[in-house]
Amino acid sequence: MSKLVLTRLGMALLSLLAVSAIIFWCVELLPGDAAERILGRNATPESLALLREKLNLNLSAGERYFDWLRSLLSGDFGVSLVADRPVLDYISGRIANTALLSGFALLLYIPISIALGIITAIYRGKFADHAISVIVLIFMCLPEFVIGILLISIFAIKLAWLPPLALIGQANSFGELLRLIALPTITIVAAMSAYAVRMMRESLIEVLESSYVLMARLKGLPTWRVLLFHALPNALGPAINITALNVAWMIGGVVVVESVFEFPGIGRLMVDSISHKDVPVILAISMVMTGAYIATNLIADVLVILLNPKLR
Amino acid sequence: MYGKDILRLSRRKLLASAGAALAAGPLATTLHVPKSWAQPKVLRIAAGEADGASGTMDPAQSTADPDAARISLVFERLVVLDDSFAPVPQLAKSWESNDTGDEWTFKLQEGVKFHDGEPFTARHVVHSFKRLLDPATASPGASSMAVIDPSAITALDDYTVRFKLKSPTVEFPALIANRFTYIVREGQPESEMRTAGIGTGPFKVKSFVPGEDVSVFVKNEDYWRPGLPKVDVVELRAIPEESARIAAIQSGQIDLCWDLGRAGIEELKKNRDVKVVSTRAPFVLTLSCWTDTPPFDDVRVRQAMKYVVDREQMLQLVLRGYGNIGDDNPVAPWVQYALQAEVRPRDVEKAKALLAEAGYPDGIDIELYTSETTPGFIEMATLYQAMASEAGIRVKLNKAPANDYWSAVWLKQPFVCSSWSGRGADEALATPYMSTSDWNETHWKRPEFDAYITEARATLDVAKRTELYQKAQQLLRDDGGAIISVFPDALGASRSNVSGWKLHPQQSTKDFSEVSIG
Amino acid sequence: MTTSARPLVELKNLSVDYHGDRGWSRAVDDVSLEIANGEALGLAGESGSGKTTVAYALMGERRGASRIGGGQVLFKGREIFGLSPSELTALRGRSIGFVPQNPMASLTPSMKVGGQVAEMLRFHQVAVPQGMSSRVVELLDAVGIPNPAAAAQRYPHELSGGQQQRVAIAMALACRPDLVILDEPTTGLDVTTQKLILELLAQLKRETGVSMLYVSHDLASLSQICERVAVMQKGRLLEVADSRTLFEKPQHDYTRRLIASIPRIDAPPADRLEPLPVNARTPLLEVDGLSVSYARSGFFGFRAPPPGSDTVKSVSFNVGRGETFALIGESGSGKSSIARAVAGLTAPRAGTIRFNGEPLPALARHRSLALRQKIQIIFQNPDSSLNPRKTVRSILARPLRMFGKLDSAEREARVIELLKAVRLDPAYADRRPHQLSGGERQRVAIARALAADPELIICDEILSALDVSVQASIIRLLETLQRERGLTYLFISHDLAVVRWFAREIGVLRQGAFCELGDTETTLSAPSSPYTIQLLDAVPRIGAAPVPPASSP
Amino acid sequence: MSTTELAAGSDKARVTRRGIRLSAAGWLGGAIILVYVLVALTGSLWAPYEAAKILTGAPFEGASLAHPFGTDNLGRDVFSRVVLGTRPVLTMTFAATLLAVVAGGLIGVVLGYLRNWVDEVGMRIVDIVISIPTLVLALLIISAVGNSLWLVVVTVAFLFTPRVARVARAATLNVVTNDYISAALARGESTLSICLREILPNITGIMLVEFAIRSAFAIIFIGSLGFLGFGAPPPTPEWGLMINEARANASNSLWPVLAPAAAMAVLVIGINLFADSLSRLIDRQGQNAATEAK
Repeated sequence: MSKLVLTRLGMALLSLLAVSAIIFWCVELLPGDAAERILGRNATPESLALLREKLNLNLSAGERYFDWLRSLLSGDFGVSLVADRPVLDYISGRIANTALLSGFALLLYIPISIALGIITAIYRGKFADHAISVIVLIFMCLPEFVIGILLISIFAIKLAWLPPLALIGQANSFGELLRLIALPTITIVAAMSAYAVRMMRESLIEVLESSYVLMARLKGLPTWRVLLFHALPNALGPAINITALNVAWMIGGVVVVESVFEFPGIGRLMVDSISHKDVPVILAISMVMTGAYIATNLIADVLVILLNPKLR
Repeated sequence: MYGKDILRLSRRKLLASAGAALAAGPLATTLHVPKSWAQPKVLRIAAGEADGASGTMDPAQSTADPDAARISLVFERLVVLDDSFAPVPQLAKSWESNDTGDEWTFKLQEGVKFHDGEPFTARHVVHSFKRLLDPATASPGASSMAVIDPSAITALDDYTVRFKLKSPTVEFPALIANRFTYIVREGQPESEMRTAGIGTGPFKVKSFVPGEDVSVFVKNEDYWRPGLPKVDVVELRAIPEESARIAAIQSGQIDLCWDLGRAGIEELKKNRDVKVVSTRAPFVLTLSCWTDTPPFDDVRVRQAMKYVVDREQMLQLVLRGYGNIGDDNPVAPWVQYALQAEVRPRDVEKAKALLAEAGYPDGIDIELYTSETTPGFIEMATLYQAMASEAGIRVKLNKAPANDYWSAVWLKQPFVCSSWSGRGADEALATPYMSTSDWNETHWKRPEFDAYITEARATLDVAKRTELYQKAQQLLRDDGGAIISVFPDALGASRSNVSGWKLHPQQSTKDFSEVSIG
Repeated sequence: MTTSARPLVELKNLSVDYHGDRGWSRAVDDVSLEIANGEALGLAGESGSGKTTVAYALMGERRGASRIGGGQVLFKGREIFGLSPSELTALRGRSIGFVPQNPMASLTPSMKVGGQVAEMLRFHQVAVPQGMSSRVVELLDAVGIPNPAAAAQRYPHELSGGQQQRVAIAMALACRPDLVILDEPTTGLDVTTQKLILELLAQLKRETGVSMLYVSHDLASLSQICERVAVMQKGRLLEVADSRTLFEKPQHDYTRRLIASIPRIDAPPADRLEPLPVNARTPLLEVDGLSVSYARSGFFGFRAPPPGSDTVKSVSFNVGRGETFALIGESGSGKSSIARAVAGLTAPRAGTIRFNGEPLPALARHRSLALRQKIQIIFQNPDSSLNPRKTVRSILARPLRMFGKLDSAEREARVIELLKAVRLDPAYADRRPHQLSGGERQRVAIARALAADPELIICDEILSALDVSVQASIIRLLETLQRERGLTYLFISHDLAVVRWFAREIGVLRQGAFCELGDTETTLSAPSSPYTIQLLDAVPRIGAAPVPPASSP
Repeated sequence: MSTTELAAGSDKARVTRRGIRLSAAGWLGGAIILVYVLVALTGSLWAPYEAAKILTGAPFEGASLAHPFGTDNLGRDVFSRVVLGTRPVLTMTFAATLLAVVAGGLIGVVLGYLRNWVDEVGMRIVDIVISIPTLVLALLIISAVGNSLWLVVVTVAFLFTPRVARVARAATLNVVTNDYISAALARGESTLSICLREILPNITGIMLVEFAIRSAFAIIFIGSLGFLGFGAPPPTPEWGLMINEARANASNSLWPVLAPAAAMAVLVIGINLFADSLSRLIDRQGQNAATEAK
């Protein structure tokens, strides 16, 4: 087991390095540079030259990349070109927010997708299965921004039960914070759990038709015992992998949800940084996102191995 | 300033209202919630333009709209403009000039203190203007103050300041009432200028971190104007997405916002708890073409392009009626020195005739750049494309990305959508159209136009000055490369429990000192 | 036969229908049977005969989409299918034990072995004075598992096939049931392990007096345990008789043919062809010093695999032209590696192979067209030996086009001729593999080998996945083809009884080396190595004295 | 079911050519897809107004006979824009997915067949590309190379290829371990003929299902790009873009948001239904082979 973790960590470092190179190369392709983007309309030739000097944008791309890499190794993520603040300090607030939103979404997503998966598997073919499958199918096919817009216009504007925007800067108490991020969380959970429910259902059905579950029934064990101790542990494997993929998407892909709800997360910050060509911030966020993806995959694989002694 | 620990929910409060589960988790202590739960009156305001990480409190570097809002809460100027752009006293009690108009002396208010207790005196005014004109500051506002001789700004005594100008400028008090000329505190280190915000204004900076999504300001207890401000805390944030801003004001998540597009107005009007606020503003939406580039180099083509415009339809469809008709003249009809003329009617046949005369019998093919960077651009360009096609002017639309429109497209393409915030007649004419201006967006170089402007600036007699400005406008209207069809009103909205707030036609000027809530 | 008040199990005119793709079809048709207390009844039949459906019916279990077409199933006088779910759960495991066919797939992978036995006791409220864990250890010990305490803590995949089956038996007997149903308990196991399991079952029957229903397609092993045997074909019960009379005087000709096709070590099969005269042996295939390793060649394929990892340890033998050489060994003995090396599918680590005196390049793609044409290979699993997307015609045409210079008309004729040669109706040419039975598919594989008009055919365990009767017909076919075309066979198998009368030369492999090599007749009548003796002894003999029934309870 | 070999040839095994029998849902899915393809091909002929025609009615008109989906902020007919939008959406989606499935398929088959160091290195590269969040990478590439229709297609194809390659490799590994491949090797067949003749026919089923699932993702992904303003350039009536433009006026009339959203959802549902029954059919064919043999 530990050998697996070690090789995976080695791989992770390699991936992070490769990703940083790819992202840096892509950013280099962007037209114009940060100085132009910051000064924008009021840019005059002299002020542009001055700012470029300050942000040492005059170095060649290669030099800038290795500068960044050297400082990264010493733990310094560099300074944001636009906000003129250390990158880590600048984005850590945003990371906390995205972690918060993702955390809540996960807390809801795991029980819901497993429970619905079990119900549809046990009652497969019956009404419950069809009803849930149809709803799941609809949510699976609606892009997140449509779900978001619909939720806002129904629950926030017409019914005014929940605030439309996740302006968590305003939350004074924890309860208020929950209300503020309720709608984005529901949007994410709806978009993610659709696929997970189907996967959970498929793998549980496969296990329920296996010989060892038949054997467990023929041993005269009660149904709950067969389901919880014989079927479920062996059906969770694929569901965990899908959850890992979903979590990875959530961290990188909630850009859309964040922009619909004005949620100050790293997704939106990434889009703004791309438009301002704020290279250090773009690279830092990419590292965080890719790191999170690799971490969730590692955790998922470890969980799968723990669940299935055969792989241990 | 809540630097590192992003969220400081006091443990007691958090545990009291939260489930124990999350409180224990590390997530809880990093929640993004600044400590502002005081019961006092909190005014939550929302700007429309994106407040990216390039935000600043330094008046000399003020470019984005949220910067202007922050600065007007914290700083003050010698002179401000009223609705018709006439100068009104603020930190300067009174002013007078010598007979030739190239030397001005200002008398300052007494008993005014900066937020850190420092008394407000003339040396701060001298420092502010010298700093603004100093090339090292590289302030975008320096060029508009070029007429001041930086070495000749002297403090006669604690409360009197005299300016010497390079050339006589009758309108000097109005000239120094723009977004860059706020009075900063002398002796403050340059490094702090971006975030410290020590001014004489009604509010003090509580927390402002460029890039964080909300900045907080608290009441300046010993503000020199008695009884003001009327609220204790102001929270400023930017909500660039228009539908989000409309949803926020509808649901009461914010108390007041401006820069509203026309989309959500009907909805807001129907909502009992929301007050729609609008005010006439000489804000210019224009289609500008380079008068030195074919096919725009022929005046008849330019006039044809002006005749195809149905200005009433532009007003209804682009601004849904919230605005005023423009007549290819940047000076709005109700502004001082404006040319009063009969609006150019739509005449497709005349446009076709002009085009044929200019050698384009079967019309011309041109490309118009537009973007979402300013509300109304896309709709105006799309409408113009439809209108112009009837006269054989085939317009291809090119939508450039919003984020770098002003650096990558404006001043770099022959025919673009452009906009200018509300200005007095002199600045509205000089900045975009004088041949010496950095921002001459139509490449229009007419010596007689420059002459009219410089002579008008030096003419004391009001009637003579008005006549000169009007001649300049007449020339620009007939020969210029600007197709100005509408002046959008400044539009905002506030919750019904907010009073004492009105929009200022000079978009960058905002006054929250008299606003009260609840 | 002991008599008691009422038989333990009574099946009255039981019929079971099964819902396949084309609606309902009858899987079990009007079967009536009885099992007396303490009696072991054998239920024999080929795959698809409905024997397993009957076994599950006894447990009140309807596999998949099936329904009771009629009749009753009585256990101690109570109608099984009339029971409420809770009664059925109480009955299963408590009164009726069940031993599955494939132990590996029937033990829950995520739960420890001890736990799976313990839950039987816990959920059936069996009094366990000496404590659960020690009772479990006792049970595992009773079924002959070495150091049972350690085994209890292990997971199913950490035990051998035989041990897993012993655990299943321990579970079935944990609650001292009245009846144990065994569904082909020894099918998936090695011959030697099979013998040990049968001995265990016999011993447990003696000690506990439990009555048994032993379902199997292997009449020989059935006869060793059961007093009476019932034979089923296509859902119908043909005849029931005590095992001795069944073998001596089978009533039904289907039973007779079934018994005849069982390979016997002690007597040649009835319709065996006259063995070929032994003339001067000219070796066709010569293998010497052959070593094959399982380790993958190192990273980037440069480093040679370490010698320690050999599955075949420097083996030498040769095969005479027109003869059959049999390679015998249990799983893991390296027999398949030798076959693949000769066929050119895996490169040997050391040693040389000569064909017709000519050295053979290691990999097939380096061999000349002639060599590739002269050596053909047939594989074990009929499911995966034919490309499911192709018709039989295109499968046979491919080698014809590669090795022969025939135009399409000639090729068509050749395909018809090949199908006839393997006793298949030419109309099969248009069918796809999933429309053929296991036996038919193996025949197409043989036809494919013949298409190249080879000299040597390597048969890699081609019979083990087929029914006994099908095996017999394939052997006959190979013998006739050998005589007609002078073919040479390298025949790999684990079943001594099959090879005994078919191969002239035999080599017994154990862990990659020969422990016996020579003429079949002399080797098997006077085996020199103890391993061969053990193998010979493990082959079930028909008609051996059944285990006497225990005294009535 | 199976026959005893003694009576060879008397077996009446089913010879009937079994047509492709999709479930009801499968047919429904297929029908939906067909309708969209027809609309994409013929849309421009019968759409009531051109996509860019303004003031076909007053802005924000509700649904009416003249405007089944009402009008947007510039008075453009939403129904025509949705209809005319079908072509760019379908072309972009199917082009991107086809490119990804062909490229990914090839890579997957080669890696699956070789199973040597090339395979290991290849899979590492695939894992690395997958670990980069897709939307972020898409935003970067598109803002770098521009968002013309075909650049968006190539970008989306590039992002989907590694995921398809992984599926193709897994399918190939399943096939390559079969004996009919060993038989082909023993015959000395060339690598190319093994790939084309033996491997490809057996994984086309799985690749078809993968194509369907990928295209469902592609529609949502391209929609999201459009929504963020990085998709096809205006005034292309692409649905994601339409939703973004209409979003600001959502409070005035929901039609300009709901119509394209519904169009997108129904298409994706159709594809998913079709993909599900297709994959079930393929599994069943696979299982048939297994059950018949016992």
